[in-house]
Amino acid sequence: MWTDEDTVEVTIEGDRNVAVLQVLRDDPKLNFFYLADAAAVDYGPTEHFEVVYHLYSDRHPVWLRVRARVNRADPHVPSITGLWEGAMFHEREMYDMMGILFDGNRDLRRIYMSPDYRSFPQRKDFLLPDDAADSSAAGVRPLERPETWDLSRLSDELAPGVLAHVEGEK
Amino acid sequence: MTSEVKIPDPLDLDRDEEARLRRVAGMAPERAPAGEYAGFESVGLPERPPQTEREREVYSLEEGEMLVNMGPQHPSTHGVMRLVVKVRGEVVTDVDPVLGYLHRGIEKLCEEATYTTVLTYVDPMDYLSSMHNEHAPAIAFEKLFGVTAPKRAEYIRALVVELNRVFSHSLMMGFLALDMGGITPILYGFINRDEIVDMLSAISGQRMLFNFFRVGGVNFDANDEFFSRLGTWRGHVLKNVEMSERVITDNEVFRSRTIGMGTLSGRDAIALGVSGPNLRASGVPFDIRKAHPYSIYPELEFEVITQPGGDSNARYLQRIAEIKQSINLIDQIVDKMPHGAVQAQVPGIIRPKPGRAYAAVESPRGLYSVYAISDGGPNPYRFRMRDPSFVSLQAIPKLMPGRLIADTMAVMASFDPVMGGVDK
Amino acid sequence: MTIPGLGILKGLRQTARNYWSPKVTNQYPESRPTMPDRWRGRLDLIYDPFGEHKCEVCFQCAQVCPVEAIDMSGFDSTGKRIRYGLPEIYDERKDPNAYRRAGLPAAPMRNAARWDEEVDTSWLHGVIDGFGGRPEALVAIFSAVEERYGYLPERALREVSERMSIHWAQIFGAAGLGGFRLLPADGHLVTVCTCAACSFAGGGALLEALCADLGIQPGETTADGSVSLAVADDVAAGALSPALRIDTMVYGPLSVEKARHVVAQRRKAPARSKAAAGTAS
Amino acid sequence: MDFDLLLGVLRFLLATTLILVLTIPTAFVVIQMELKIIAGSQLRYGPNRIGPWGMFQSTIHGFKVLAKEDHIPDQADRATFTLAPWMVYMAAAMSMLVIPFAPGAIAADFNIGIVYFFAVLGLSVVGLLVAGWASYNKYSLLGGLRSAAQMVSYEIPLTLSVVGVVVLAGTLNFRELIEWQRAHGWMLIWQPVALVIFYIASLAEINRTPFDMVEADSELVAGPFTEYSGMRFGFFFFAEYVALFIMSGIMISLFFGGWLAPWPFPDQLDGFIGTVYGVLWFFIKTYIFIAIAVLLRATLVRVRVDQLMGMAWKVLLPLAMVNLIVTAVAVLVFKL
Repeated sequence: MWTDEDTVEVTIEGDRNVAVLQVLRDDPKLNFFYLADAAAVDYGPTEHFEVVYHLYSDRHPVWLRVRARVNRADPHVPSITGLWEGAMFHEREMYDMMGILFDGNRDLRRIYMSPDYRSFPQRKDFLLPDDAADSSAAGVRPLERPETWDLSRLSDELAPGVLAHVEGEK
Repeated sequence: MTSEVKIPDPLDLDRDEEARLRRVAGMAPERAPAGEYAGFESVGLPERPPQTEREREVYSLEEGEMLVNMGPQHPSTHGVMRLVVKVRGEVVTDVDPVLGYLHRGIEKLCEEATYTTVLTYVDPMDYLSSMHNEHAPAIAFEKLFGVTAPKRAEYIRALVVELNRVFSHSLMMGFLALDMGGITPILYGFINRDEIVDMLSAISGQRMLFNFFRVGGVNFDANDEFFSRLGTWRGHVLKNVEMSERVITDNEVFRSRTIGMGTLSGRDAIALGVSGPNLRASGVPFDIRKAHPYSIYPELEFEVITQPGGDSNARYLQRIAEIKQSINLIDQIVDKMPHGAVQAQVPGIIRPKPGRAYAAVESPRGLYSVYAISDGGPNPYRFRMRDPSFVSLQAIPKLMPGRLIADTMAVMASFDPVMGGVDK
Repeated sequence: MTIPGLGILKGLRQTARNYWSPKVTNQYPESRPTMPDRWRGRLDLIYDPFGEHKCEVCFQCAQVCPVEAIDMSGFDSTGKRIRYGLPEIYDERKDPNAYRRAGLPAAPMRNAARWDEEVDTSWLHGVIDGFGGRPEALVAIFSAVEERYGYLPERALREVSERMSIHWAQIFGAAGLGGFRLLPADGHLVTVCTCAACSFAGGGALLEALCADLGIQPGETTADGSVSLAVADDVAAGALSPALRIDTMVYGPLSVEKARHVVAQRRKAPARSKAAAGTAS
Repeated sequence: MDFDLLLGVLRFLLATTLILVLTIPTAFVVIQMELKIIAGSQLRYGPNRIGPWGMFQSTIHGFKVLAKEDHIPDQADRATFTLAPWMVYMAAAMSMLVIPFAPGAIAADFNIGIVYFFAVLGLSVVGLLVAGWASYNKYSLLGGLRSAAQMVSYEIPLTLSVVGVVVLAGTLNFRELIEWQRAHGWMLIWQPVALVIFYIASLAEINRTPFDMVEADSELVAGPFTEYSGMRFGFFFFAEYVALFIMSGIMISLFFGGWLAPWPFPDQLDGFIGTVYGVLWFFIKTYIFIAIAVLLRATLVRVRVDQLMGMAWKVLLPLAMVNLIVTAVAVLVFKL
């Protein structure tokens, strides 16, 4: 629980987010009926992820920020498209950018990157082939070097849990 | 039974096509490239991930249906938007928006830029309302850094933001008519826009990507050239808006094409996350300037306007009402503008204390909010932008089934998405 | 569909009235728009009264530019070249010829032509004037020089470019492409093409095979002086990759065995020695 | 040897070549008018660089289209692909034969002029269908079918409204129709409903703005003309504008008294001056209606396909029927 002049913040565990948001939305006293924003934050290559929901209620003059922790090894979070249909695009973007899997989301596929893109760009430890420019092979056009094609081969521990999902063997 | 239709991967098509042509021409089969491209074949292409439920639902065709691509390079004026429309004859049965054609990874870029440079990166996001794009990060960074902009700076900010809203809405009226075949209102919209853009370039120096806001204030003070242009513009703007209204608002053909088109009830709108004029057109009085006042809006008197209809026509009328409301707001702002400094004392590179800030702003397309996290360094640790048209695009697949193809354009234009913001 | 009533007529009245109202467009070339004085759209680098750029290459603008749109290079106060941008473009051209011209140590030329060969310029001027100094006669002039010296000496080419006032690079290009010998090789000159197309199509293998076969490296001559090997980036063979040129005859596309056979066969034929008259067979 | 038959054929040939030559400049003038009027109503100048006040802009358009390479898609059916534009253009040109420019100056004074006109107008529907089918492109086929459906469903109210006029005037010949109007006053007074129906149906017949679903950019790229380029597309392009000229011409001959001058001026003069006088008034009235059609294009939004069809069958057709019955009854009762 933390507050400043216009935001109240609550931190909860990842798998309880549907329950908490359900209460926040339906309880007439709280009445946080509008989901303003759902964002994902990566706290570092060894740290955890966080899915941050911002809610608005006409009864309380503050934004409510609900931070749900997600551990990095298997980034699974229940999807809240049940509560708000509008969260679908938010969750697709979080999956596409950070590689967080939302269980129960009917349409979890990439929204910005191409469907067969193998890695997750907004992670803190994302290695873009071009970044290999400062590696020994600088100068040679990195994108045409075939070994940079499959980014997972570059650093296998990049996204173990997720790539398994992508290759289909759950 | 729905047959599983495998969409041929374009890359395979080219390769087989070339092999066929070589066989037909009796030439030698394609030689394995030597030298640095040797490994190209061995890596092969990663195959597509398995289809999700929704994907299977959209891409499996019953008989009599076909997939039409309202492709990325589309004659309508919304930028690079691709709609895969499942059509049975003339009637649309399902729509699947495909995004990402204008994705520049602005959020990732901002993580390596200093706080001042971030304000230049966000301009091209929603290129029809650049002032709003800069307003939200400016407020968020001021919260993080703990500086407050002087009074006059806040007034100038509100002034340019409302001017930006006026020209964005007058453009929307033009786009809506253009998508349905009317070619005149778009030019009246651009007449109005060009005057305002000249005025904004008088104050900020740029015509479209203004780069005018700074953390803790504004870049320049409002000079008298800006006020003289504002005066002449204020003189005939209402006449201009009425002129373009007279051409299409009561036009029976226009009304028959928009009334009852894409009707979105208030409850669905909230569930889908639609915000701004599109939400208020469905009767929900939710305006961030009133619901969560920022900058100087508490000191201005204005009511939240809503329209009962919830269809394309209501969204169009809502835009007109908001133009008039913004003009009224501009009058109040100009009357109450105090004198004084325009920029607070802020070091060149600001290093805010570690913390989080959330700032929401009422942009012409809806709730545009920024969630910034700072870790004490010169660059923001995480810079998240919520674009209103990105979220309100989810309403299109809900509204379109059952309508005709010609209406997809009308409903799309009434939501007025700007792809720069959607694809970030 | 409602009967078209008042709305359409109101719209028509408005557009008709607009037809006669004053227009908005300003005719660009004739009437230029007046830009506000704070207009940042004009990039003009200011000159100081001595005509020099005021820019001292301090890279401030390049560093601050958010989209890295500015690259530049220049000299600092000690005369050293400094740059903000890609080395290939903005660094001193590390071109061996440039270094050789500046007298700096540079990598030896792959097939060095002989510099100091003296050339009888009076005979050369006679030949050039004989052809009236017309550029079309360039090939004839080259073949005359080649007959006299067995190859085209650098000094001769410079004299020709001086006399006919054709730029030196064009002369050198014409000579190279025309299939003339640019280096004093005695015996048959075998040139293997190493352009991108040829190397792509297996030119490298061809070169190794010939080197192994003749027992020499490019730029040398075999012990009995009958064949000398050279490498050129372009043997004017067009698309016949991989290509090979012996004296003036171009062969391609060649597999390794065919190349060996051709070289062996040409080797038997009499070489065009230095003093041999007559054009190539 | 039957001499006057030979003379008649010769006169017919002369008339057709004259008309064919006349259609090109009319197309240029109508295109120029459209460019200028739409520009004016959008508060801009429109073309003013080529020629004084940009007068040669449309002529240059014509020659530019002539210079473009007209490519035939390889799977297209070559014969019909080349035939289609010719058919559409001939429909427009041939129907010009019957237009009563002035008392002496009617190219072919058939006594069944009106029937001939609508018969030939139907030909352009066939042309569009053939164009849509021949260009082996899914969208142009759709466009072709849609335009055929639209034109067929609007031809019926068009002809029905004219039948009302013919019943009243008692003649199918344009010249006699105009004589009738000289005697009894313009048909506009007698048949206002037929005029409204005729105007709406004629706009739909030539795919002008409220009804230009044929090349609605948002869905079908350019309707049946997608695959055409160069002079073939030029034919379609000119045919549309010549058709606009013809429709206005026919409308004023049917309803606004062809070459008759309005009230203050003398109706008709005879001799050569009379012909010039008639032609002058004919062109003034025609170009007024062309200007109105162009203004409509500047103002109105496109009508949707189902509204388009609904209006034809549910509104215009019954209205035309009623009008016809009323006229018939009136003729019987008052023995006009």
